[in-house]
Amino acid sequence: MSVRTHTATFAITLLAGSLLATPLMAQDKPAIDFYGVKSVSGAFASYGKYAEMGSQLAVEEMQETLDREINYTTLDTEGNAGRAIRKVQEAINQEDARLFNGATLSSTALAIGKEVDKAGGVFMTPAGADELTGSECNAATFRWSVPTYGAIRETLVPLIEKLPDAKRWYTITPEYVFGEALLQNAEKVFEEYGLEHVGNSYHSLQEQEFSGYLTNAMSTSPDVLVLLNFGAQSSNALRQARNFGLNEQMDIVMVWSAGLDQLQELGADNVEGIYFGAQYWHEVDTPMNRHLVEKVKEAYDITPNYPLAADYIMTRTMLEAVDASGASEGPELIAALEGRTYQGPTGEETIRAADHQVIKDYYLLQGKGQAEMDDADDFADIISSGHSFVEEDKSVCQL
Amino acid sequence: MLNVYLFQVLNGLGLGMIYFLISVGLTLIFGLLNFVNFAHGAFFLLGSYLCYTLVTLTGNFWLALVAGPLVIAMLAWALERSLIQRIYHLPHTFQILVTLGIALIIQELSIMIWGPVGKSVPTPELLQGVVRFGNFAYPIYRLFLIAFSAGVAILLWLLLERTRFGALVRAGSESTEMVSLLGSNIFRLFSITFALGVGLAGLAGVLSAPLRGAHPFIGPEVLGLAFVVVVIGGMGSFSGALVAGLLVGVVQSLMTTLWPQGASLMIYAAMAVVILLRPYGLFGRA
Amino acid sequence: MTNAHAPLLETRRLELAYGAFKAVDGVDLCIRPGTIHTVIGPNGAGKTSLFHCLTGERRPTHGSILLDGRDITRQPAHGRVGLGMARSFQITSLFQELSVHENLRLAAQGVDGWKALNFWQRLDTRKRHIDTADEVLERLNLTERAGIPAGELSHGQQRILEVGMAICARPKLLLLDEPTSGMGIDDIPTMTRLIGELGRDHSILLIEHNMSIVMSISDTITVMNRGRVLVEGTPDSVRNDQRVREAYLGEAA
Amino acid sequence: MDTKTGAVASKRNGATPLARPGRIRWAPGTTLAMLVVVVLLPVVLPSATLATEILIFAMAALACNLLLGYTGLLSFGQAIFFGAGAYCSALGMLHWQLGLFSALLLALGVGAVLALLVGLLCIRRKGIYFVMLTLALTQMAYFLAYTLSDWTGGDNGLLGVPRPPIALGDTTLVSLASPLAFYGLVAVLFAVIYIMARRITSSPFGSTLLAIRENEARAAALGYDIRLFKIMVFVLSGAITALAGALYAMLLNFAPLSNIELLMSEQILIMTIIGGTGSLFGSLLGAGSIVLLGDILSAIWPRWMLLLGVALIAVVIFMRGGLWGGLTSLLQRARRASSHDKEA
Repeated sequence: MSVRTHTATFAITLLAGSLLATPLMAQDKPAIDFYGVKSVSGAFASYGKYAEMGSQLAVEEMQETLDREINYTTLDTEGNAGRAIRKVQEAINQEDARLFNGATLSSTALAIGKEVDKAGGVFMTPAGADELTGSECNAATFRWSVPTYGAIRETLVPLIEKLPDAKRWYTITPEYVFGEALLQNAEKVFEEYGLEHVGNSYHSLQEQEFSGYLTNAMSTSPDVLVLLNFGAQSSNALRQARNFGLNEQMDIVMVWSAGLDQLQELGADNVEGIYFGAQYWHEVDTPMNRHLVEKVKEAYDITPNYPLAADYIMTRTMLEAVDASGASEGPELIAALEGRTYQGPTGEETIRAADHQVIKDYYLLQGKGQAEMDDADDFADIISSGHSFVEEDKSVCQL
Repeated sequence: MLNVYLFQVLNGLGLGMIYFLISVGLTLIFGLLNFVNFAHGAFFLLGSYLCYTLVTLTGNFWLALVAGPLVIAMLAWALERSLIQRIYHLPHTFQILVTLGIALIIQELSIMIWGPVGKSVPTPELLQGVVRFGNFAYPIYRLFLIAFSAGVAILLWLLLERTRFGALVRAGSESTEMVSLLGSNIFRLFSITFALGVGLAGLAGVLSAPLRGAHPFIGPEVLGLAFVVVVIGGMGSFSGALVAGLLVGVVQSLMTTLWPQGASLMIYAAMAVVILLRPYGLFGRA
Repeated sequence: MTNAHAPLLETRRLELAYGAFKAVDGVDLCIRPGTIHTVIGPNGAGKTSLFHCLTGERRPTHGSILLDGRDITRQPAHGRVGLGMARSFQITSLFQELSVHENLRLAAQGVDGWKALNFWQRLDTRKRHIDTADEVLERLNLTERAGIPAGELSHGQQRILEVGMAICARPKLLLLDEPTSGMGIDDIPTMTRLIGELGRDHSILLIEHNMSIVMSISDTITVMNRGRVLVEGTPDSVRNDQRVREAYLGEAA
Repeated sequence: MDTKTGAVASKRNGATPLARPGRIRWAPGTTLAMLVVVVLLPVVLPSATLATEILIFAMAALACNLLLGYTGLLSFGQAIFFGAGAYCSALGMLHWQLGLFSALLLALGVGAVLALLVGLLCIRRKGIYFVMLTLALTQMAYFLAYTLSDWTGGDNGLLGVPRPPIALGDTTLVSLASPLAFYGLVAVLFAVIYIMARRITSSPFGSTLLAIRENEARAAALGYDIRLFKIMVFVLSGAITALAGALYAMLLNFAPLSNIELLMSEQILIMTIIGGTGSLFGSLLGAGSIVLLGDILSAIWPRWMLLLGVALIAVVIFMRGGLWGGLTSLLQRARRASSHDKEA
């Protein structure tokens, strides 16, 4: 909570117009100024709230292990891409900020990446756009989340193996760049395994009513319904699919689920029997994840979810790299991050030098019923995990 | 095997009944009070959340169905008495501002109370399951919604056409002076209508909860849809809301098969065209 | 000047129909320059509909309107001002929040047509409009109240200002729609005097209910009933006309 | 009978505009105050970037004010022009290598043309139907921008928007890379537009807009071609808003889809209204206070937008002139009190 107070004082110093930084130099090494870009207010608060918890926890922990002061500042995006970029620019210009983590929205993350790159800093993000480590990649930008390629392969391929009789697959896709990327990857998988892609429904980014699309799906009598949308849209699509009894006629998989918070939102009844692809699951058995679950329980009395875990490990990794390299900006820090292998919540994670993509596992979960749940958050079992990435030399990004 | 288009039309009619329910309160309030309620979507949101809380606490959807709209209507009544009554006489601009303010407050309060992540409400046990037609299935809950909405429509029609209250409301939509000439307490009539209209938004929210859950940022989308329906049907027209609701539902449903990308663009384009060519809607009075 | 015998305003077989109902049904009206011409008739006789056709608020369904021999049937309301017509409203219609002086100045500026689109000069460079406003203020006896918002005038004064705004355009023809409507008994003589005075410089078409005013100031009276012209003549001839009495009695019964 | 008089009284209130600018006067006072604010803003605020954002939104609010405060047109269409200005200038710079001023001129032109089209459609309707029409058109513009993702970048936004220097031919005169330099450009443009707008609002044209706001039927009866005036003010407002959008894209080096969302229209409207409709200086106050409020409060209390809701209601109920109205009435009261003292 001391971080929060610092944020408040930060704001007040802003108000007073004081340009003086106020770090306390406790040790001889210079303090690290670290910035979290979080959607705390406005839309997307559901993500920012937990991401903020993750970064704060990481900062508190690292404060104890590192013998230098860490000044953590939250930049609230107010759910607004423009506001977010302006605040990042401001931090860069006024406070020489170079270390950034966060940004939920792809558009925000892409634009921040460019700003931070210009300033010679480092930015690590969990956002979903493949362009981050693809066509729009740059030296400053690192991405923790698995791209659409891996997300599709790590959910569909194990599912195909698990359901040998499932030949007919139907997809529901939000009509924009991200959805399109998921769809193309899925189509490749269907082709590769000789499966029939019996149809696809596009929908707009504001759609919340899926009965029409589900009707389209029903008309093709598929074996598996693949939901390629995310967030509130995938929740509603799933709720309504259950409503239409589709889960009794076919298997349903939500490729890009948000993980625990979405399963909590849906509730055990909706989740039962459904397959979910996830970037993180709190029941993963790795040393770092056991540590994280314990710490989060202690600090916030909740189970860590994806935004929390993602921003925790990114903050932590960046701070460790700063400490190890002794540099807090520019080429040295980037070099320290490139190729870095560390213990992450998904096990051993590696930052690939070629495109700054973190190589980590993606999970296929299956929801279980209320009766089988061991605790309130035990919504699903891990069916499979693994990593698939476009090979380095085939990546669009060549740094 | 049933034709997919035929089924989309049927599904669209079902959807249309829900749209009618979403928008009828808005049109009622506009008709009598000449008042534009930009907080309509926010009250819908509140209805969904109340449904969630009541179902979680009591496990009884039917209780939520009765209590949720009632609580919201009471809230609306209090709001009308304390705030809205002061701005009836102001131009629409001010009404829009005040109700936008109310919508923002409700949205932020909802996040404070229920958190930023959405909530789900289970379908009541009695209404779980589907009816199958060949390849197609239709949820029993949605069938219930259609029947219920039709019931609400009939009750509202009876209320407006067959009761003294309805006569007053209808007279009031013609001219405010007429009602004051009738010598009735016009302010009480206003309060009741406002509470009724907002209560209907809450009712729609409660009924939608098992379909869409409750989500803090759903307000503007619902408001936009309600405006489309109300404008196409004719602002203030009861039967217009019904027909336009069904029309929008069917068109949207068919569009999901024909040209899904354009579905949202289409309905707003339709709204613009109706305002330009038939400003009082397909069923409004000039 | 215009030929004294040629009509200033003429309507030919003017008709305004709402569906099957003809609010104005083939009216021929002829207003000679320099006269006060009053239109009376029982409620629903079509006076107001006729007035709306003349001002341009309603497009007649048939027939034509000529001002100074020029066909203005299709001119929009704002276009008729520049041709020399100005009107007052039955229900006071002022710029409530603007000052009395500004109300009149805007009225004077309105005749300028396109020149009002001037967005670069300051108001005081257009002295003519300010002078007109000052003059009319004087004439209306409102000079002392020039600075206050029009909405704060007494009801009677608002009615006076209402008529005053119409004369700022220096029109050839003034169309006055029930100028005394809603006025208190004490204010009516002032209005009567004002209209009488205006009649010296302008031609006036007046719609009025108050018979004592009508009879005292009109040069010509047209009596309408059921959308048609019933009688037209001097005040005396109209007063004694049997058909007029029947029309009004019919209304009373 | 009581209700009847009540109805008359309420009718009178019904015509009450948001603010009362009262008589139009040449008021050098606020122009001077504006210049002082513009000069002091980057000094007082922690960053020139923040100051730039404030002025850009003040520009958009000012344009909105011409419609709402001066002509009485509540339009939810401002985002169309803001977004189009951002996209067009950005695309012009990216694809045709346009320079700074050509890009800004392009934005002005596109804004004016779009506003002409939107205006021609919308002014055919009045009151709530006008509002609904602008709302529908904004939604359509949003879906269009989102669908044309090859041009606009869709949901990802248009990335890498340049901020060209002030140049003469190929020689760079002033680089705008530093936040302060860019602030300088925005400040000069804002001041020019403010003074122009001040001049326009106190011209015969401006006085006619007020007349239209007050009473459209009467203004028409006085000989004014209402449609012409409304379209003119639409074009003016659209061009300025598009310029603000273009500057915003240059500030962020980025044109997000949110520029053209209904929410952007709402935001601009809220700034205009809280600042004070019918007062150009109010627009500066409104934009400044909302941007700063977000900056300060969001760090302390994530649910700060609740206060915006409260403020909107409070403005309508208690302080229809917004911040500017509140400020002037305070000043008046103080002046009255001091003259009272002298008399005593």
